[in-house]
Amino acid sequence: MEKGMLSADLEGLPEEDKHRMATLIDQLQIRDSLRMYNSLVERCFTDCVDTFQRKSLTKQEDTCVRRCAEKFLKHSMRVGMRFAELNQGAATQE
Amino acid sequence: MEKGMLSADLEGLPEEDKHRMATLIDQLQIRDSLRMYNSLVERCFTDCVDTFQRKSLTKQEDTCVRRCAEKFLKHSMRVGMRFAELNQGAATQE
Amino acid sequence: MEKGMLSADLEGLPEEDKHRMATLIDQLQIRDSLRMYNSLVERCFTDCVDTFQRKSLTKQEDTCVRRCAEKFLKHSMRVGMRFAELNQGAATQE
Amino acid sequence: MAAPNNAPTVLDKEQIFGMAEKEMEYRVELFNKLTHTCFNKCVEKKYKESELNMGENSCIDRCVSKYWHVTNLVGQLLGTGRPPM
Amino acid sequence: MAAPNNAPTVLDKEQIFGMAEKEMEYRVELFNKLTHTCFNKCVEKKYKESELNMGENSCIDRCVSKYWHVTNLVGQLLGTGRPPM
Amino acid sequence: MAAPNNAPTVLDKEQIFGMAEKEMEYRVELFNKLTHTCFNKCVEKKYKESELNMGENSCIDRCVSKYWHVTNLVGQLLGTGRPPM
Repeated sequence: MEKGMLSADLEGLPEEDKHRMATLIDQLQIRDSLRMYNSLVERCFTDCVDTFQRKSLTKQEDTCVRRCAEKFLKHSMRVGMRFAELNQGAATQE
Repeated sequence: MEKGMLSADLEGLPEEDKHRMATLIDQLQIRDSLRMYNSLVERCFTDCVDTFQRKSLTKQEDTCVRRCAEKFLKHSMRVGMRFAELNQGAATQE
Repeated sequence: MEKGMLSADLEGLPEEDKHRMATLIDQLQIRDSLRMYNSLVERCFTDCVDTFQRKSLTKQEDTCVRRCAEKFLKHSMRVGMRFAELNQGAATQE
Repeated sequence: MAAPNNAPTVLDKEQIFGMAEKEMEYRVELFNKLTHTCFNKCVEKKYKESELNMGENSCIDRCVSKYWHVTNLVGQLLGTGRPPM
Repeated sequence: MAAPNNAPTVLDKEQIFGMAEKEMEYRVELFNKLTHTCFNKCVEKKYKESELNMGENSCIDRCVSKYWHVTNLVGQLLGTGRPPM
Repeated sequence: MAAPNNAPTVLDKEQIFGMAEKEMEYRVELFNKLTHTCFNKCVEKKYKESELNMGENSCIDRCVSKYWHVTNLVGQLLGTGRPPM
């Protein structure tokens, strides 16, 4: 997670508070990755699974889910890179 | 809510902390049921209400909302049962 | 934010707690306005932007986003007024 | 660490604040869902202008009213016995 | 303010409670997404009756099972090594 | 319970941490919405392969850029005066 606009206010804080801030960031990242996981499952399930004749995935559905997940992760990484560049640019413009 | 993966870490905690954990679980359940309520209203409204000639529900819309809510609750209970079975199975497999 | 059903329980609380409650309300309003902002961007982007031949908005997309945002805000204010009236009515009926 | 005899009071207070927080979150979420749902039902998405026209305005008023009815109806069916809006 | 030598313990405890909270939130969200997704896939939205019929019931059972498989499959692909459901 | 003269300091600190938390949540949500929206706009959902092709890649780059413009535009219209991204 990149420098928030509040970071300036936090520079002067004692060690204990910096530690607490780090914990907060960690926990938000955990929450975020769990949410990402949930929404990835939901998306790939919704896009790939449409037959309910049996309890396990068909070969086709299995393949579709794997590609969907892989594609989404690659997409997500690319978006992350572009997003960081734009934030960088905005920060240096100020 | 079933045993989380962190429950092992909590066994050794003093009474006070167990109480706090119970409070946490209660509050998440309250939040969850309020969210479920909100999303049930949104779903049944979206599926059932489509005419805006008057301010109150038509007889048809009223019936549709009742069936929708009942059906969703039955569905939700069934999903809960299946979900619990799968968790059970996964827990005993380990 | 209007009087919640818990407000009665809070009347007797000392100053310190009232201050804490005010802080809580402030923070929920900040979170709410940031979420509103995010969902407004998502909605107007989804409704207005559909060509990806260049990196900046076309004149048409720019106009569409402005109207979308303005329209949504007016809509949101109107809903807020009606919502308040209904809550008012419900409160006096009790 | 708080002295043991203080602990319950502190926790009860936490519970009150926690409940108040959930209650407010619930109302905010209700308002947001209502707003988005009625926008979807009533407002023209071509955005030919930035004003709401008369038809959209009266649709919005009725939509909010009907959403309120549905909220109360579902509340009755769930048997919560609490004012849902 | 807690004495400095207590601070780490308090923070560690905060971390444990924080982790437990995230874990529970995750499970609740998983359950909610599963419920809504399988309702969309399996249940007829005309609401001609308030009962689930046999076809809907067996679709729901299979849908939950398949959702569980997808959850595990995606978990493997992400290499989290944790039981995702 | 903290001594009364400490209370404001503690609360102010709570406010700073609370604000920082909201700020980070906002950025995470922005990133997530952006990611999902651009996936919907740019990526073929048949999943015939697991690679992004050239067309998809350049669509994603432009989509992120346009989303950024819309975020700034809406920020201006709301008159927040804060860097929204």
